[in-house]
Amino acid sequence: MTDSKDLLRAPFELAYNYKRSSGPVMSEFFEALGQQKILGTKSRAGKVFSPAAEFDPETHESLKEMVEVGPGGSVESFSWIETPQNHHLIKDPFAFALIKLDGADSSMLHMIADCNEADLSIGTRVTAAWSETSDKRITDIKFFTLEK
Amino acid sequence: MIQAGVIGVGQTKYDAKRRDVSMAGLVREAIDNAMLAANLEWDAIDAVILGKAPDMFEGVIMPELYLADAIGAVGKPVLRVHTAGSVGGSTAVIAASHVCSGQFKTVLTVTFEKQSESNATWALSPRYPYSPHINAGAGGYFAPFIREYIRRYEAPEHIGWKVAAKDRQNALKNPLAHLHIPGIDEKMVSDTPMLWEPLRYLESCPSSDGACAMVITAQDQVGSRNVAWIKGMAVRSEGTLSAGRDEVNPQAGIDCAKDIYNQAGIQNPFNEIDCAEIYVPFSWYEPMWLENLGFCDLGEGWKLTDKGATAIDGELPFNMSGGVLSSNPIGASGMIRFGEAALQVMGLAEDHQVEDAKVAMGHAYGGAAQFFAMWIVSSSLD
Amino acid sequence: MKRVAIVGYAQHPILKNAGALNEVELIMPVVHQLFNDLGISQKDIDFTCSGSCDYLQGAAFAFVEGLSAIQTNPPIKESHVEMDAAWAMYESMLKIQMGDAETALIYGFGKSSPGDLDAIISLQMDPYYISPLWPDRVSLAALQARVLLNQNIISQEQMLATVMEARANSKNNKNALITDLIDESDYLNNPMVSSPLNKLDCPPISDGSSAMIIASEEKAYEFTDHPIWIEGIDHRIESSNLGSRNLATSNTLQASIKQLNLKNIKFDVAELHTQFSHEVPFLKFLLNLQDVPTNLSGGPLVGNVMMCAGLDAVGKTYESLKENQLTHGLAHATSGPCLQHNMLVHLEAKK
Amino acid sequence: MSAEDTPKDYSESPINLEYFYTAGSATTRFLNQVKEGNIVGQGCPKCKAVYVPPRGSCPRCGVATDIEVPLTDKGCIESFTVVHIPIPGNPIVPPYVCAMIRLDGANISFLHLIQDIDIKKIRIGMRIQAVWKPKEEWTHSLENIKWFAPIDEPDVDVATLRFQES
Repeated sequence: MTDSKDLLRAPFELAYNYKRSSGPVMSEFFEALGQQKILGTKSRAGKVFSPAAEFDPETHESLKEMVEVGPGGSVESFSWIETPQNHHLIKDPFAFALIKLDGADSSMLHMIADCNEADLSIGTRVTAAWSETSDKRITDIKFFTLEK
Repeated sequence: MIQAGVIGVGQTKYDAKRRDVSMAGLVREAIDNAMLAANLEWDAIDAVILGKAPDMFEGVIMPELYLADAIGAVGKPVLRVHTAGSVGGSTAVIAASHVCSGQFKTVLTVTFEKQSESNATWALSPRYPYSPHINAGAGGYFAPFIREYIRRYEAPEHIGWKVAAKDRQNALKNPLAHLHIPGIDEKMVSDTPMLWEPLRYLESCPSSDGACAMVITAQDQVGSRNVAWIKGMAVRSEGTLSAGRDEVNPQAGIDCAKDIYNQAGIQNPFNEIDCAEIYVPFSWYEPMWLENLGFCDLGEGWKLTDKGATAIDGELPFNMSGGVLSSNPIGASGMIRFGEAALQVMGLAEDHQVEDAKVAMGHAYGGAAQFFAMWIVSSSLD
Repeated sequence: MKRVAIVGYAQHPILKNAGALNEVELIMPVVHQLFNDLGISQKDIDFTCSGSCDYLQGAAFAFVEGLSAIQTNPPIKESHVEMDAAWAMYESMLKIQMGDAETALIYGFGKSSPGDLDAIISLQMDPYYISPLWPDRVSLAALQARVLLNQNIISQEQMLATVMEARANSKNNKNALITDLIDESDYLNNPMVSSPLNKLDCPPISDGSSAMIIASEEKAYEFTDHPIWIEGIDHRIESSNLGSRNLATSNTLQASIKQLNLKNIKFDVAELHTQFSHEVPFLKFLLNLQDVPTNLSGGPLVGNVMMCAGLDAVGKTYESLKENQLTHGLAHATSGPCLQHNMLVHLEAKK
Repeated sequence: MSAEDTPKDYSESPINLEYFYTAGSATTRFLNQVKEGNIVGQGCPKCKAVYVPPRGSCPRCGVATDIEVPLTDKGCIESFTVVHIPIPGNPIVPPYVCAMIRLDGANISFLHLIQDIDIKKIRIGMRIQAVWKPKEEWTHSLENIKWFAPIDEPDVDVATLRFQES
C-alpha cells in the first residue's frame, strides 16, 4: 500500500441547481405558503396529511382535497443541535422536530429555533415563523417558535 | 420454472420537460395506466420493483425511499435496480424473476427518468480529478464504434439517415412519443448539423422525462385477461475496458440473444420473431444490433435496413413505437422496449400495431455497450 | 420453494479511509478470498449481483468501475442494486429459486470517507418538503430515539450498555474499525451530536467491502456438509414521510415476524443492522431477543460500511452459526432513515 | 410578457456536495509516471494483456495487473470521430478529432484528441505520436499530452489490434 504522502488526493464538487416541478397538489401547498397559510390533503377516510401529501401511505389513494391546518401545533418529537454543521440552514442552536399541526393527523418535519433545549419537550406548543421573502418553497416557513 | 406473463403496460406522455407533475406524479401516471390495463386493485400487488439510471439526474438518492408511498409499496417489498442504460430491461427481468421464483403471485414494476430536473450530459459525465475531460457526450463515445462498423462492412452513408427517418415516422403513429416531427424523411435528417461524425443531430436520441410500468403475474392468476407470455428473458454483462473486447459486436449481446432464443425455442430469429423493440439511441445501432442479435450475418445488417426489412410493414419491423430515437427517459427506455413488445403481442399497439404479431422481442443495452437485457414475449403459451 | 444456502462470506477490514484503494482494489480481495476458501473461480458462478451507492463517492457509475474487479470473460449474468448488498443477496436468491442459477456471488462496497454522509442522507428524503431543510442523519435517528425514550420502550442505561457491549464485542471481529473500550463516564461526558444521541451512540464513518456466495440445495453440498440455510426471508418498506409513521414501533418488522412466524423460534444468535445505540434495545424488544446474544461482531457501532452493513449482519450471523455449531440465527438489514425499509433473514443450520 | 415574467414552472433546488477523490494505488503509480512524461501500462500476469490507462485489474481474468510495462507515446488510431460540438469547460474549438488511441504494446485504447492534421485526411489505422505540454506544466494527468499528431509511418491494419490470448 502506498503510504499516504504518495497518495493523489484532490477535492471535487458535485453541484447542480436542480429544477423541481411540484405538480398540482404541492404547487397549491407552496402557493398557500406565499400567503402564510399551511395546507394539508384529506383522504377519503378523512385523514389529513400536512404538508400536503400526494398519496395516502396506507390506502395508496392519490390525495386531492385540500384543507388548511396550523399555523400552531404540538411537538411529537425533536432532536436538539447545540453546534450546527455547515450545511444546516440555522447557525445558532436549534432543533429538528416532528410537529403535528392543528387539524392534521400526520406531522411535519421542520425546525424549531429562538428557544433553548430546556423549553422543548414532547407536547410543547409551537407556531410557524415566516421568512421575510417568499419564493414558494418549504423554507418560506423559516422555522417554528414557541407559541406565546 | 413458473410461467409468468405481462397483463398490464402503462406509460406516460414522453416529453423534454414534464413540468406538469412532480417525480412521484410522473411515476404514478405510468402505474395508474398499468393497473387500469391489468384491471387490478392495490391489494393484488405483492411487491414493487423500481428501476432507474444514475440518481444524479434528479438529485434524489435511492428514490425508492421517497417514492414508497407513490408506488403503492408501503408495507410491501421494494427493490431498486440500477444497471445503467439497460436498467429498464433488467428491471423487467428482475420483476418477472420475483414471480418465476414462486415467492410472489403478482408484481408491479416501474422505471422512470425525469431528466429535465438537471441535464443529461452533466449527470452522465464523471468529474474525477486527474482524468482528462474529453467527454464529448454519449454520442462522442459511441461514434468511433459506428465509424469502425462502417469501415468494416463498407456501409453507405445514408443508412443512418434511413433508420432515423423510419423510427421518427413510426413515432407519428404513437401519441405518447416525445418527438413528433411531421414530414420527417431522410433528407430532413441529412440536412441537420453534424454532431459526432457520422452522427447528425436527428440521428441521435432526445433527452426526455417519462415513466413506464408493467404488471407481471403468474400463469394461474391470469384468468381471462389479455396476456403477453414471457417465453425467454436474460441479462449479460462484459467488462468496460477488457482487452480483446469487440465494442462493435459485443459478445455479451450475442450470448444474451442466444440465451432467450434457446429458452423460447427459436431456431431462426429472423423468421420466427414478428417484430422487435430494440435499443437504438443512435441511428447506426439498428444495423449493428441486427447482426449482434443474430438476425443476419455480419455485414448484412445495413443491407436489411436499406431494403426496408425493419420498416413497420417490413419482414422484421423494428421500433414501431418510434424507439429510443423518439423518446429517451434513460431509466425507462429499456422497459418501454419490453412493454411495447408486450403490447404488440397483446394486440394493443393501436396505430403502430404490427398485424397479428404473435412473437415480439424487447432489448436494452447500457454502459459502454456492455450491459444487455432482453426478453421474448408471445401471445400463446405453446 | 427451492431451498438456498449460504456457503461463504468474506469481509474487508473496515477502514477509516480506504483512500489508497479504488473500487477494484477494494472488491477484488474479498472476492478472491471466497474463491480461495471454496476452491472455485468466476466460471463456477452462475449469477453475480452487487450493491452500492454511487453518490457516496460522488461518481455516476462507480459500480461499473467496481465490475472491473470481476472476471467478465466470457460475459456473465450480472446485475446491480443501488441499495445495501443484502438486497443483492435477495435478488440472487430469487434467481436460484426460479432455476436460472445454482450459485450466486454477491458483493457490496461503500466509501463514506470521500463525501459528507450527512448531506447525502438528507438527499434520500422527500426532495420538495424535507431535503431543502438539510436534516443530518443523526438528527433524523434522534427523532426516533426521543420517542422511544419518552415512551419508556428503551432507556438511556440500555443505550450506554449497548455502546459498551459493542466495544467489548469488537474483539470478536478482526475487521472492526473501532476496538477501544469505553466506560460509563466516557459515555456520560460525551458531547451531544443531536440530542438525545452523542458521538458514541453513532456509527463511525467507514470504508470497505464484503462478499458472499449462496447456492441451491444440491450445489451447497458440494461445498460443505453443513450448509447454513436461508430458512426464511422477508423485507418491507414504510412510508417515506416520518410524520405519518409510528416511530414507537415498526409495522414492517411486525409484518415480517408474522410472515416468517418467528414468534415460536428460539434464536441462538442475532446480528442487527443497528447504526445507532437506541436501535439495539428497540429491535431486541420488537423481535423478542431479550436473552439472545446480539451483535457479537460489535455491529455497525464499531464499523459501518454503507451498502454492506446489512449483508455483513447476514454474514456475521452465518459465521456465528458455523463456528459455534448453533442452529437458529436472525439477521436484520435496513435502509433509509429511522429503519424505513427492513429485511429479516432466518438462518438455520439443520443437523 | 418577457421571459422573466412567465411564471417559472419549476423552483430551484441548489445541491452542492463536496468530495475528496483519492486515486487508487494502480492509478497513482501510473499518474506518478505521467507526471514525469513516462507512459507505463500495467500487464496481466495471466493473459499478458497490457492496460493503459490501468485500473488495477484485467477484466478478462479477474486478477490484478501488477506488471509494469513501459510504453512509448507512439501508436495508431483504432477509430475516431470528428466532433462538432464543444466540450463543456474545454477551450477547444469544434470541429476537432476525438480518437481511440492504441499505443504500441498496449491492448486497449483510450480517448484523446488529434490535432495538427487536415480533418479530411484523418483515417482509421493512422500512425500518431503524443504532443506534450511544456515540461513545467506537467501534472498528474494524461492532459499532459495536449493531443496526438500524425507521424509519417505506414498505416496499421486495425484488425490486427484485436487482443488474442497467446
